[in-house]
Amino acid sequence: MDRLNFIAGRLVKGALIVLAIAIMNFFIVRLAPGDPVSVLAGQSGAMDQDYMDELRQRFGLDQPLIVQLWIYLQNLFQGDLGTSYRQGRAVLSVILERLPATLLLTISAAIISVILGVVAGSLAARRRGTWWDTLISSLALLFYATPLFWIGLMAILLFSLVLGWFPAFGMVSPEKEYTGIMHILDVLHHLVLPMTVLGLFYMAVYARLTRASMLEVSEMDFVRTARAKGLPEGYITRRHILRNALLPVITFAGIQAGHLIGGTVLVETVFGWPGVGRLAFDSLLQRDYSVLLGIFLITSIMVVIANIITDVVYTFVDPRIEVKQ
Amino acid sequence: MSLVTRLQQLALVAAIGSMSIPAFADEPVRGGTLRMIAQPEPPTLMLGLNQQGPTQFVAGKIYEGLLRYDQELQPMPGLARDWSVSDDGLEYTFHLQEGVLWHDGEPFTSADVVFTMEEFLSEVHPRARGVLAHVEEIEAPDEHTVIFRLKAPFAAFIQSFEVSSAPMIPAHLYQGTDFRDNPANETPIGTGPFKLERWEQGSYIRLTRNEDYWKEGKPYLDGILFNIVPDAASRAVAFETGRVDVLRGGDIEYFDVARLEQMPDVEVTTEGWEFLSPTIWMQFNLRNEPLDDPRFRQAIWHAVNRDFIVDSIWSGYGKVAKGPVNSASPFFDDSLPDVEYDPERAIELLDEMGLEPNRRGVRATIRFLALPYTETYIRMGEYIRQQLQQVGIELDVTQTDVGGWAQTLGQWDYDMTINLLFQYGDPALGIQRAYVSSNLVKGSPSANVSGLDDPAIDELLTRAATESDPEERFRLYSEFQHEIVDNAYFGYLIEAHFPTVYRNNVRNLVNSAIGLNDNMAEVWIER
Amino acid sequence: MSARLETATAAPATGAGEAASQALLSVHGLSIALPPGSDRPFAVEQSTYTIERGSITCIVGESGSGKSMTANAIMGLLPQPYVRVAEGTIHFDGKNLVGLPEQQLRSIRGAEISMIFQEPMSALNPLMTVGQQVAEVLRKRERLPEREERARIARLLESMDLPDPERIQDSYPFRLSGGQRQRVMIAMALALSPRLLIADEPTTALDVTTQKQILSLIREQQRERGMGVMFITHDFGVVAEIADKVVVMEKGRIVEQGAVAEILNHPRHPYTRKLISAVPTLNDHASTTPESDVLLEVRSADKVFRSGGGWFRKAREVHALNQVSLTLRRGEILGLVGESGSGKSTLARSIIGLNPIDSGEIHFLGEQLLGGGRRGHKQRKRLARHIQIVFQDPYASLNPRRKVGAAITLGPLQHGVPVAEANARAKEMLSFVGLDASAFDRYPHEFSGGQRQRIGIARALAMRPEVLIADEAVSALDVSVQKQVLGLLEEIRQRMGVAILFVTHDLRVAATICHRLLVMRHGQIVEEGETSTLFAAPREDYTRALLDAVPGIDWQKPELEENL
Amino acid sequence: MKDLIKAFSHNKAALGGLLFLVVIAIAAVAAPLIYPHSPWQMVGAPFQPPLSGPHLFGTDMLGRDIAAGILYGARVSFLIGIVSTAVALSIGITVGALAGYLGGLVDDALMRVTEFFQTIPSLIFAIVIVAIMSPSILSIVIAIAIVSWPPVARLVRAEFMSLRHREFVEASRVLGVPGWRIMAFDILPNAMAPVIVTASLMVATAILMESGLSFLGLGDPNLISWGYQIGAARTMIRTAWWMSFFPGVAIIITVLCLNLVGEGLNDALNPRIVRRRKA
Repeated sequence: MDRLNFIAGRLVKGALIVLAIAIMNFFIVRLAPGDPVSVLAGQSGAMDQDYMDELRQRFGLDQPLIVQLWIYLQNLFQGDLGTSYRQGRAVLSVILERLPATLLLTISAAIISVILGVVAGSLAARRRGTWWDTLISSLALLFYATPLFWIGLMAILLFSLVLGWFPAFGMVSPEKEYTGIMHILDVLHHLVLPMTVLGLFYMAVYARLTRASMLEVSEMDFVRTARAKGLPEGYITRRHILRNALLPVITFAGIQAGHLIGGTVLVETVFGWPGVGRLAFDSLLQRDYSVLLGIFLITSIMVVIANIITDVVYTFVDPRIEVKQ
Repeated sequence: MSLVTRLQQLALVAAIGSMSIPAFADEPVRGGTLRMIAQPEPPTLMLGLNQQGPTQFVAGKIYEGLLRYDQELQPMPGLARDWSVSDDGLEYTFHLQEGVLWHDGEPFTSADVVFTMEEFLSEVHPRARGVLAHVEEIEAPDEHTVIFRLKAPFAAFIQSFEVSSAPMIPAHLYQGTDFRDNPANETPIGTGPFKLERWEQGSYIRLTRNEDYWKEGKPYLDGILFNIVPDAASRAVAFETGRVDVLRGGDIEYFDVARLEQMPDVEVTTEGWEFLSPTIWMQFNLRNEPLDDPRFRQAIWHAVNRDFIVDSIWSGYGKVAKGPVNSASPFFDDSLPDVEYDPERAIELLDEMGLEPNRRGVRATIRFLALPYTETYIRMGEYIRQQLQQVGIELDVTQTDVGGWAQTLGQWDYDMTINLLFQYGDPALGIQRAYVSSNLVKGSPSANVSGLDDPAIDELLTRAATESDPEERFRLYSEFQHEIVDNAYFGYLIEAHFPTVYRNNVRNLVNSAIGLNDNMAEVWIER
Repeated sequence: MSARLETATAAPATGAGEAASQALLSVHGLSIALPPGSDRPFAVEQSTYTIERGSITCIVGESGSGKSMTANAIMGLLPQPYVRVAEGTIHFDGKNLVGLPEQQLRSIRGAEISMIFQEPMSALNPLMTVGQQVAEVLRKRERLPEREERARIARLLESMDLPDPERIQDSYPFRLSGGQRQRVMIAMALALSPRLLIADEPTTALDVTTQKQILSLIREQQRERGMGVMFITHDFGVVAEIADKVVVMEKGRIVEQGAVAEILNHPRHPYTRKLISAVPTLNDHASTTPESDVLLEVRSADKVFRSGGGWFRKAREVHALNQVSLTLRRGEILGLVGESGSGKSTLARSIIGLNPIDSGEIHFLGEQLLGGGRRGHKQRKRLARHIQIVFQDPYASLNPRRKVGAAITLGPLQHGVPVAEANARAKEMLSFVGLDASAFDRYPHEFSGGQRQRIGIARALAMRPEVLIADEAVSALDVSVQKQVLGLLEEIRQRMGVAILFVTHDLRVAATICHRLLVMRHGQIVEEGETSTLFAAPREDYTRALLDAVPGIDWQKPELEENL
Repeated sequence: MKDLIKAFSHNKAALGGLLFLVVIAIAAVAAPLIYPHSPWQMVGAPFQPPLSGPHLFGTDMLGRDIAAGILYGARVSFLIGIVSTAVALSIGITVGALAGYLGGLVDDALMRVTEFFQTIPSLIFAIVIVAIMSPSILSIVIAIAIVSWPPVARLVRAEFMSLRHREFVEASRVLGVPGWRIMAFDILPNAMAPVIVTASLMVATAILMESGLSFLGLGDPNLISWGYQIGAARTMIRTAWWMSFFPGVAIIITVLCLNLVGEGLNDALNPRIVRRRKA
């Protein structure tokens, strides 16, 4: 019951944040110079003033901003994110077509980065001061300082161009017309590089965090208690230290969700991954407001959901949370 | 190595050699998928609603126009079997092909043409609207005949039926609907040799052969695959690794072309851009000081080494532009003076104007709106800035995205920019709009944004557009070109010769003035 | 030196229970080295002592005397590699624990030698249930079927006087009170019936009544199991309560050891004598009488704290003050005593304006204090001159980035005193509280805890207040320092005529200095009276329980001349 | 302070990082002396590989010196990193201080705003801001500051909340010191240690973010920067790997050094470790 209350509270809060984001994004994007009509005009060779006015009217751009906002919110509640000026299709379907690719990329990157990061970090903490620790800490420090896009380029150079192990771009090999299991393998083959590149940075983050957190926890009183009980060191690490040390990692994973999704803009651009991140950048260049608004909203919702999930996971890991709340 | 195997090898070599004898191989064969790159991803494939480059490229295989144009820009049959123009130049009669079916099986008739021109394009197609303004009425005496009556003679009219200028739209799907919200937009229905099979957003577009295509035995290809690869380096890789067969101009960096050309069995052509004939030019805002002074504009012109731009930035895929009309156009006047790269002359001109260098050596600062299309244009902007700095003109660069660029230009909020102008087959269609004072409207980047307001030029262009005698037209346009260049109203940089890189087993790739944008019914792959 | 210790070791232990026999644990010449750069090279130096079966040995000393270090050394829990045993032996059961492989040490820890710690709040893993944490110990020896294991844990918890062992077994530590957690700790420590229990200040963080219960639990278990217990404490009251044998440490060295009666009643070493003489007794009541005019009056104060709460949850309420009234007269020291959570600090903070009361009135010299609001704020600022406070923690009560002089002059400057005068006043106050004038330009971290507390007092006094609130002002100090500060407070009262509201949980301390006492419990004042009358004849059960719980209450401190 | 310097200088990695940063900073400041010409100037043949001629890191497609670009780019990176961090710190400290000190409704409101800004995917947000204001050094600084202040606010709030009830703060309140003075002189100086650590890491993050924006073509077009160099070289990765390689290494080294310095500061300022050293 407590947990249900907790989740309900988080959902309401999340919904409010999403609403606030919807409103703010609307205004921010509307403040941008260059309305979609002038972009269309720029690309279509020739266009007269009447025609442009007609288009503005059609898109509702002639209405006062507040009216546009109201209409936008109303539509939003009906699940209508508007129409893409550029593609002439419903924004929701434009985004939904791209969303699976982004989810595949981000979730897989998140999973490998958390798992490998925690494993590496706890290894470094347990073998503190050994060459394991030095190696892991140095690598983590290095990846932590490396720009995603650069390492992406270098990965393409090395693994695609020089070694030819992985494809340099895209999510599928359309010319092969694979189906079934071959299709899945093909996607995985394409996934390896972008996932690793996106995951590396966060892997470094989690490794550092886990290491620091474990060292901190290992100095806590209850660990001393566990030692005084004469429990084996490995057992203490697993049962007492690691579990407590994971609490900040979980919190951080929730916070990182937003960054991870932001990182897809760079990674998807470098690897030509057909996801939302690339769509966001393309839409921005094209001033396709409604798509951009939609992406903002959807990525924010993703972050909110990720935060709720981490909060809920937290309640399972930490029995105190419901009471403290 | 035994003698036998050596002999076998020799025989093999001989066999291969004989196979590549053109006469042997030029017999078209059916089958195969042509793999290309659509870049950037087209927003839609409904060509009637969108005529951006990638849309033309992909949808040009789905839709067709009444006419096609050869590389001398002469009309060829398209959906119109033949055509005639009345002597007074006011009546155009088109006879349509028979037995043409839309991709959904409905027959294509003159009613479709009338609907397309009268209702559809005149509402949604910005360029066609301008052309159709010359039309008095459209008539369809029978299912396969369409007659256009013009208000006044308009020589360029016959150049206006290319597929992107006037794609034929199925009346049975669009008549009486809201064109932009029509669900059929998602599944384009044309008469072309290829149908849309699958569009995986962000990944690829696959077209498949139209088995009911009206031209017997065509197309040769089973299908066309357009990969969507947003990154130029990756596009080069895709070609190198054999994932695509063809690269269009702009797909890759120009200096990469030479490298790819070195690969075996790869060829490069710059043909197929005759209809568009892009000219890259510096647009000045003539309203603003000091750009309102022709000496200043001439100084800019002299300060920029256009040979360097052609050679280094475009890797030779272009040539120095002499004036507003592209040298590929029959109206190009070769007698235009050559403006030399002469920084000293530029400095003289600036001195003459009384623009003295300040402590940092700057004589004047102007706002430069960089064109953000591709790396090449950005680099060109960087180069020009550097060149102008050496004569004391400082460029304050605004780098924005395409949207911001279009907006700023449309609002005349700039001093200088680089732009790309397509000729669209005839100066009256492609060039006129940017020069005439009647098009001095705010808000559209493709209008006359520079503020050029010269009655002489207005007069010349208007007369040339309605004149039907080609020689007289040439004379008028020639005068126009001289007038523009003499006043240095604009700075013409280069004519782009976009290279198409392809494997030489792809045959008959370019066979009209719109090159790769054409329907590719005749393209085949040698095996 | 070592010769004298040898003889001391030979002194027989007068254990209750089993007769003294051979040593269970014998520490010989143990030195523990600190890392370079520490304030001294050795945490423990050349210490030699034994712990016998069936008796409780108290290691007693002030903070920093190294008493916890030796416990950790025995357990093999020194924070290596920073701190290590430099020399000496620790024989347990004939085996030298120093240098024993970790594997073997581990099998001894928790099974043969167990340990409990000071902070019951942090000594249990917050993410595991009590049952799981006890089971860990049991499983060291044998893996029982689950049901049997649960039953055993329940029996164990029950024998520690924990209520409802089935429920507690499945609870997480944060659900338990401090005393309950300490019982769980003891249960874990005793689960495998160790022969030696090391208790490191196990009751310091607890209230007196809880402390008493835990002490008797340890005593009881020790008798029942015939264990040896090494009990580390700083409190001679506790020593008197529980010890059979005492080892006194000062700065890492053992200065004296022997049977409890011997040490407590006839201390020989000057350090021991100093410590014992500093222990306040329940009989040292303030003798002077205060004047009669009322300075401060609190009438029916109420305060409720709400915490948590949200859209889906009711806020929890704590009635911190419930109809509290008091009067404070000029020159009086009024003691406010009670256990943690009784509301005594809340009351003090309400008077000083740190948290306004919900209802009721506070009058200062006839003027009603307004509490919050704009006007209240202004009034507060004006009255700040008259009512000042001394805080508990000498380390937290001074801004580490502000020089001592600046800290003392801050208040007067704020109230318009000219700089020169404020400086003069600060220096005067420094000398009054017994600090050198050079302290003016130094930072707080250069001073010891007792000195800092003096600075805090100087800061308060620089305002020339009429009422001084001392909120647990001596609780964090070592006993010898405590005595000095108490003396200072009494001196202030006498020389300045300041009235002091003295908040404390320590009845001995309250007895030393207060004229009158208010006993608080659950936000209410349960009893009020002159200190001597109240101690002699408490009317309320709660007061009686509190008095009963004072450790070592039966111990009659020897009269020692104060030659230190 | 002396303790801090001493503690810091014990950390060799941090000291090395600091030295390197100083070297980079000096090189950046001295860039016009080392390369008197503009980094945009074509000084040689295009596509010269590193060490092949007078150009240490080779030239780019227009014959511009990569090394000159890196040195001038360092100025941009440092400028943006430091200024945007300063802006973010001032927003974050103000918000965090008010929320942490005042508590209650103010805290609630400010924390909702902070959470709100934390929820938005930061890079996308920054891209939008820069694009809207059109790329310039100002818009980039603003964008980076806007997306990076929330963690500072949270940190400062937490510090303020814990310090607000510290006895020395209450002592000042009891002495009648006004709230703003307490915040500025009692709490803030004691809350600065973790803020300084965070700040050094924020400079690193800001440099990374600037490079990301420039890479996407959203850098200030008048200034050469590392991200721009990589972005511009992206299409040439096959023909001229050095064009993107060296600027990338420059970013890594700088960010790495900043992180090392941050860690060194953290170790030096962290009471836990200080305590261990003293114990």
